[in-house]
Amino acid sequence: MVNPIYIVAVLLGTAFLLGLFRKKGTGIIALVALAFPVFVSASWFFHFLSGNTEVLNFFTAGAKPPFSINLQLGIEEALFTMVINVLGFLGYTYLYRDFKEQGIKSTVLFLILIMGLNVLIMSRDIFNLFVFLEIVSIAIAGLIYLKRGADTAIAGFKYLIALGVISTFLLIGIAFFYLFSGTLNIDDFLNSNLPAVKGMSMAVFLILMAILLELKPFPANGWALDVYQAAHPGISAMISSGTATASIFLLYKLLPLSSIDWLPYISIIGAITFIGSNLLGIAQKDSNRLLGYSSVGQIGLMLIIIGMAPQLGEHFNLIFLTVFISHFLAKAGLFWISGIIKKDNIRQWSVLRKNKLLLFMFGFFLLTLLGFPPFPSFYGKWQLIMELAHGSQFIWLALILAGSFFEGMYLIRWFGFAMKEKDESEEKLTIHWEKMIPPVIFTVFVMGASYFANNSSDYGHTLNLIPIYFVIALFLLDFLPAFVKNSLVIASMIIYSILLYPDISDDTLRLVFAGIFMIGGVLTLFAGYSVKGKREGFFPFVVMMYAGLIGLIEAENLFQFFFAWEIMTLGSYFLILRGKKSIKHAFNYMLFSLGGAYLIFIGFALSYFGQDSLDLSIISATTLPGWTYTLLAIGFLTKTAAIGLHIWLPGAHAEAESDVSPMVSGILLKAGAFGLILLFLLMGAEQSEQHSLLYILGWLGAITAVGGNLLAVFQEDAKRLLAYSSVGNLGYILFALAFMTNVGWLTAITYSINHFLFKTLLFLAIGGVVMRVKTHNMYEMGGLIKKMPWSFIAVLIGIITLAGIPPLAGYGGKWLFYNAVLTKGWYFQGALIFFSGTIAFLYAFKLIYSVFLGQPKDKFRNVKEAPIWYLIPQFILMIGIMVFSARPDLILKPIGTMLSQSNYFPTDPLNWEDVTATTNLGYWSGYKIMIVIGVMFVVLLGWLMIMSRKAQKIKQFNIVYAGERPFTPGTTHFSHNMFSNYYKAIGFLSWPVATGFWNGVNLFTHNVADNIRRIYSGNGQTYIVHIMIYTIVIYLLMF
Amino acid sequence: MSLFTRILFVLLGLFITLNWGLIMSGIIRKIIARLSMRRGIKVVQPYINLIKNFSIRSQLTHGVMFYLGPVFRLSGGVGVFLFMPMIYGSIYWTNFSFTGDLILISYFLFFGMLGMALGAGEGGHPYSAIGIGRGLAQFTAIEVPMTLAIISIAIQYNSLSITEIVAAQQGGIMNWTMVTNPFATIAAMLAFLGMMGHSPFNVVMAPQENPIGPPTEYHGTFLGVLQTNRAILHVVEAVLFMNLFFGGATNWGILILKTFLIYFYTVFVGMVFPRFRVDQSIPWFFKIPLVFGILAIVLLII
Amino acid sequence: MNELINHLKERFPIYDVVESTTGPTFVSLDAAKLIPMITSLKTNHGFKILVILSTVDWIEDGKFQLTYIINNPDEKTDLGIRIFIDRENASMESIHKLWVFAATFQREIKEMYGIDFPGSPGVDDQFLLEGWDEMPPMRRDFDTKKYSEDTFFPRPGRETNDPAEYMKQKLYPDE
Amino acid sequence: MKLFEIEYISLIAGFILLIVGLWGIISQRNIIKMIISFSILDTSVHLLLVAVGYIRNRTAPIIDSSVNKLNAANEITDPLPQALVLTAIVIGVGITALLLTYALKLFRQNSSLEINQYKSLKW
Amino acid sequence: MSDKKDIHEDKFLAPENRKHVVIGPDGEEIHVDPLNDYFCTDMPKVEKPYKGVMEKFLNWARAESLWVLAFGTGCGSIELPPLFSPRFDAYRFGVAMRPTPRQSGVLIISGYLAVKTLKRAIRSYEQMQNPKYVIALGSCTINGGMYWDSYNTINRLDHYLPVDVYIAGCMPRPEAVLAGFMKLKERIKKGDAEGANEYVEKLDWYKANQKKIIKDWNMPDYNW
Repeated sequence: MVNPIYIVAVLLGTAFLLGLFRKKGTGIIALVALAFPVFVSASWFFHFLSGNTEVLNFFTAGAKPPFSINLQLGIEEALFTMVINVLGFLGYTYLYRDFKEQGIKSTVLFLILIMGLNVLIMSRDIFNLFVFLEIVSIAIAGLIYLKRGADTAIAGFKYLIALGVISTFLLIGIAFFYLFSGTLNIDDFLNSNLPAVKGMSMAVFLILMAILLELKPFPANGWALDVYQAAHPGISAMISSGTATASIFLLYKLLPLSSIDWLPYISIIGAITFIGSNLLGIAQKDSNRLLGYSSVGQIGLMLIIIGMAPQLGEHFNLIFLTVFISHFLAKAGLFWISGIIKKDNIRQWSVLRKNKLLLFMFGFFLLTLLGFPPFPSFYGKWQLIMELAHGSQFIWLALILAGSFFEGMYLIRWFGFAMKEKDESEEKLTIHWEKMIPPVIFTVFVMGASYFANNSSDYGHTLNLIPIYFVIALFLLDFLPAFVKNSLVIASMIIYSILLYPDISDDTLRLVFAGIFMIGGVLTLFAGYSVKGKREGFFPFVVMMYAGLIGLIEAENLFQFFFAWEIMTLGSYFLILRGKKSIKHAFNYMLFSLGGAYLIFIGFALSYFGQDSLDLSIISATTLPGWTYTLLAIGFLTKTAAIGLHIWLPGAHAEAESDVSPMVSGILLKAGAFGLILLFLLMGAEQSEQHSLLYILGWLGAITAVGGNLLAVFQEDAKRLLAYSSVGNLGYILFALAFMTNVGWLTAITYSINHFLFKTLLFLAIGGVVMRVKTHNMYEMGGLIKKMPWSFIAVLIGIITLAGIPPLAGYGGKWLFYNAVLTKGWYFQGALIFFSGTIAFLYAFKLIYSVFLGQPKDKFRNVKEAPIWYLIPQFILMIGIMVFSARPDLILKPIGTMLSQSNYFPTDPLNWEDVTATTNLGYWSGYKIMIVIGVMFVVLLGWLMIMSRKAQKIKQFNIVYAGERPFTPGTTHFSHNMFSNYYKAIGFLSWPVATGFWNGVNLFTHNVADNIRRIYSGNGQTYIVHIMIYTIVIYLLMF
Repeated sequence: MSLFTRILFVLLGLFITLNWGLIMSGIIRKIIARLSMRRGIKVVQPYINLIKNFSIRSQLTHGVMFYLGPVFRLSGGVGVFLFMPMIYGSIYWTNFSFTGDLILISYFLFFGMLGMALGAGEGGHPYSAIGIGRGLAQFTAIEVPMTLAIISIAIQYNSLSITEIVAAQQGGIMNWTMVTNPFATIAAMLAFLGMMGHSPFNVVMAPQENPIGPPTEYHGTFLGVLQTNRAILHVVEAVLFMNLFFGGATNWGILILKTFLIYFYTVFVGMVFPRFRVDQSIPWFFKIPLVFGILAIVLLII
Repeated sequence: MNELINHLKERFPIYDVVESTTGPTFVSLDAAKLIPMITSLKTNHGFKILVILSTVDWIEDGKFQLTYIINNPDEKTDLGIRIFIDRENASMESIHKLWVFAATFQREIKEMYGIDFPGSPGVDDQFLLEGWDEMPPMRRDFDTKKYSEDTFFPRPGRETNDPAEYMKQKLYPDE
Repeated sequence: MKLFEIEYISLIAGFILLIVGLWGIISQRNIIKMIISFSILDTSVHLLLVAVGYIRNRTAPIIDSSVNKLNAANEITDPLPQALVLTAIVIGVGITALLLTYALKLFRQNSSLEINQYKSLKW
Repeated sequence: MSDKKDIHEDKFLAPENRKHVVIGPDGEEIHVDPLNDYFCTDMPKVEKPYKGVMEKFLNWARAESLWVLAFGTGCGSIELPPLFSPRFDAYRFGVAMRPTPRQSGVLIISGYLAVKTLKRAIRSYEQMQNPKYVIALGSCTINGGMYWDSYNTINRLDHYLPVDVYIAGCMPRPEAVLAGFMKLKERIKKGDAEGANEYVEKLDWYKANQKKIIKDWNMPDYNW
């Protein structure tokens, strides 16, 4: 094993000797020199990892302290030096070209920087730390000027002045530390057990404060943000990942010096930093500065975790390391990408789309930062939140999630810009290959880290990662043509379903939802065959979404459930984002999903409070039922788009691609319903009655149904109409679930199946139409029945089901509803629900009439029927509707049996006599109704056919028009603002209150962020004042 | 009873219903004429009109849905008849009411509306669509007091089966829902006004401003089918209200008497009140009938 | 009214003032002076309303007479202005900028008399006569009887009687 | 009076200079003056360091003829702070030099040394 | 029957009837010929009546159920509303007003018919279904009446539409109109009122007459 001191020696030596070489070879030599420490630290790290625990202590000048400086290398030091050296090596590779232009000076500084960071981690001498801190600062201050310009110069100046003041604190602290302890060696001090004196704590305060200030806590961090913004992104990467890592480790190392308990304060500082800088990030437009804010925020999170270390116990390592490594890898990667594309405004990052790999890495790193599964920090955050809840640190939990939410807000928006904002730049993106290597390697590292995080997480082994691997495989196979990938995905989903079947075949409820998810998935994927070309970046996310959905079914513990939930959210977000005008809507979707997911997260955490297992059943045993259930319910309601939380849905569903809309509307929404079912099932009727939660949810469901349907009536956009209809239908499901009776649940499940069938059908049919006519506006269509008869039939069947008209399946839902309402006694809510049912009739008519009937438009004289691949799933769904209409007992009987045999809802079940369902109120025989109506219809049709067999076929303008003739089809088609009189009557109910409210919240957040960030006046002296005030405030807080 | 016998009786019942429907409308128009000092139409005029319409020699069609619209419409009317128990206490005149209950009927009413809407939509005439838009909009408001009344009855009799509801009302006028649950009756009868589409709720057809509304393009046989349906549906709807609120009927005579009175009530109101616009009629339904409907439920709950 | 006429006389070359106790006062004017005068009347004298714009065909003089009747709603007075234009290639300045609806009058006059009003909106559009391609029918040199007989299949055996004579014959055949 | 002992005097002087330096950094608008203030600040810390390390009645930690080698530990002051000061001075000089470089760059680019003028990076 | 080509070279062709090009959703050009694309260009056929008792019965029904298109062409239209007042009560004869030609069987030309109105009357007539009847009201429809020498009012309606019953007068009073209805009923019951078929049989002649005066034809030859 090479003694780590050689790291210092080699780097320093190279730095000095570089001047001797000719200019040409210096880069290579420096690279080799930088590779050496990687090798050394890595070899030590693996040495320790393989079981050696003996910490290596070594001394400069061969003497023991205090006469020499001792360095220490344990597993922690080895790990941190390793990551820093890797960063150094890759960072140098990245900056190779820039350094070459600058000559050896910068290279020297860089080598010194890496050396300094190494020593910072290993050294156990406080003054030595000071010295190397200064060396690092000087090196960075020099490197900042790598990018010439006034901005850079003033940033460097501010940086130096601020660090000068901070180092003054540190030095004074060291002086007094020495005065009171007589030693500068950490180990000596720790071993000496000196009595605590006030002066001593003051000295330690100054030292720790200086280190903390080095970590750029909010709000005393203006100087650092300026540097992030102005410096070369390659250097910013070093600052953000490298020095921050060293400083964090320094803090960790020096914390034991203090006699008083710093940990709570560090947590507080961390929390303020985390929330503050993430909040300010919301208002930020400059990409590098935004990364700076994010960087600072992540460090805040790490500080929180460090401060929480005692509560976290054995999990501290996992939590801290995952969060740390996510930040380390992702932030460096993002800065590097920023350096490649050279765009300041986050809106201009759309230029990323010119390079698929860059775009991929950008998304990858953002998700890593956000802590989505399966990225490492997901495991860390999960563990952190769970442990916090376990230790009843609820406020912290809320703070952390609030900060994460703010972070999500700007990162997702940024990603949206990159994916969808108009790319106005003309020039080609010039990419040097050596600049691509480091981010690529870090991407691989993230994957590796994810793997390790998964393995070392307590619950990671319970996860079923096969779908995730499949997603990765699809990413790698993205070069294949779309139909190959489509077949692959369909085949895999079928196989997976077959494999899954035995596991869930005994749980009918799960089986139904698995059926909806998987059958629906396969059917909607059929529509994808109509897309030509490669359809890059579609299939991985489809699989991701379905993996999440099926994960929900499979989940046995909270972790699996949440993992699946997040995966599903992520996949669907990307799918929605693919739509043409979806940038805003996808953002809204993700924001609400994120908020909802965090509420679910808290809910899970709260139910974990006071319990030992993570099994799903702990929800029922929660000690905080009110909070848990409310939070979980709101979380799931976000997904089902209950009124008030629905504003993301219409846009997201309407602007998605034609074959994505049925996925997200017909299928994905059921995830929320499934969550609610699971929740209600677990919490049980008695628990919830106490909190009148169900009662509120019932009303909420009814109001959602009315609101969603009413809003749908006034839409002109066909897909938006269907989307609002989904809101309404999910309201029914919520309402029915809230009954908590046998029939009520049957109703909910019937509705879930029905909604899946007809909404998927309608979205596919309308999607096919939209695909042909290239517009969403219904009033622009019209008379398409002659061009698209099959789509028309599909929509007809769909709306008959939707409106609940016998004999189709929708009626079953209505009948069950009446029985449930009457049994439960929620008459007025029930009346609201039925009112909304009639409203549904309005938009159903508007949909079918405006699109298919009325006057055909000139523009669409030549449109063809929707692609066959759209029609096939429609036929299957229609057959499904017919079968479910004629024989509802096939599905409802087993579910009813399950509901009544289990101990959930034993009373008042639905009785089946042959094919007739009866309750103590009424009866319903779908089979016989179907036959009666079918026979009658056929007879009457035949009669009329005979009566008017000679009818003359006439064309669109052969209508009576008071002796006149119509002018144009457009002005003869009565469609736009069709229900204006209805709007006059009760349109006030559809005023966009919720949208206004959320816009207000959004505006408020932005304004707050925008006003707070004005403390960063740009004046270097203000920043110094910040630092001093901050120090004084912390001092006053502590003493 | 064998299926064949049942079908036979169903067809017979349908025949009676159709004839009664035609005659009833003739009688009522005759009465109206006499009220306004006219001789008025012949009582058999509806028959003549029907024959005339079926005897029209030429037909036009705008497309498949134009064709299917009347079929849907008539299926709606006949279907409601099929699911309706006509005569209480008789196994012969219960039709196919064993397949579904009150809810089935109240939702099957939509079937015909849908057919009409689609057929008229296919016609391509803007007035048709305007009429349908108005009709549907008004219907949503009508449905609210109607639903409340149905819920109220279902609470009262603890059943959704029409046969059981009729059974509970037997034994004298004091047992009728009209007496035992007056508020539900008022709410439902006000809703019934809207359902029948007479003035003041006939803005759907409003000939003066919106030439006859949905059936603007229908003629000949198609119109004949629609008229047939109208005759059947008016009787069946009256039978529905009779069964729910007025004690049902134990023989055809009582059925004829009661349906006549119920139908006459709507026409009578229509003679007295002028026409509402849609944006007036909807708020109206949300005011008075809604209050009665809520009262009907609240009183039962208390 | 007299004041107004006097005032007008000072400013515009009006002639042929015909005053009436029952109807409007008529004045005649050169066609070229019409626009200034009518503008002045509208803006300064409260004649806010154009009542009618009508035409007379003086075929003997080879002139068209255009009559503008304007109304002062405050004083409840009317004023008629007559102008004469040549029958050949008859054309007059449009007043649609003063009264938008004057365009309708002018459109009708164009159709019926063939007097052009350049710039008047829609002046060439069909008004009452769809697909008319003959001489404008209200011109006195258009023989409407002949046109009718040529076009509309006159029913043979139709007699035309002087109503007075005819009724006298019918009622008092003895006289 | 203990207060007038040399170490206290230097200690107090150090603190006064510290305040002066900080005040200068905050209040002076001119970049050069800020750098000078920084130097003062730097010096103040050095003074503090030395004052902390001083032990009364002892001599400088230079082992030469005036100090008994065997008894050196009792005769000389603590050598460590002084060594630290040396290092600190070096670093201070380094930072000051870098600051001046930046000042020079700024002046060359914008012909101004007013810190108020450089506010393009903010928020 | 004139060639279609003539229609399109017609200088009176309305702008909305000119051939034009629209851009389809995929950017392709779509040529629209309104008169052929918007309107059915088929010609009507003679609908043969049944024979014997059946036709008699149907004719009785038709005669007893006369649905009149509410279409007033001239001053006579003011004489029609009183028909349905208690004093005259045309309902008792099975006469009723319908607002749409599709459902009407009787077209009353109520007075003078300007060329412009004739066009609308022809359209409405052609939109009615076979069997259909025309009652011409007032002298103007017979020989032009007081408008006999007008440049714009037709003189003989039977050159343009097959008239079943003329009712003379200027204007005829409602009693006369009722008498006219009686006359029409007689004709129908006798089986004489086959104006619809007559119109189809002599379509060329009718069309030639119509087109002679309607110079801006602007519609398909037969308005379904």
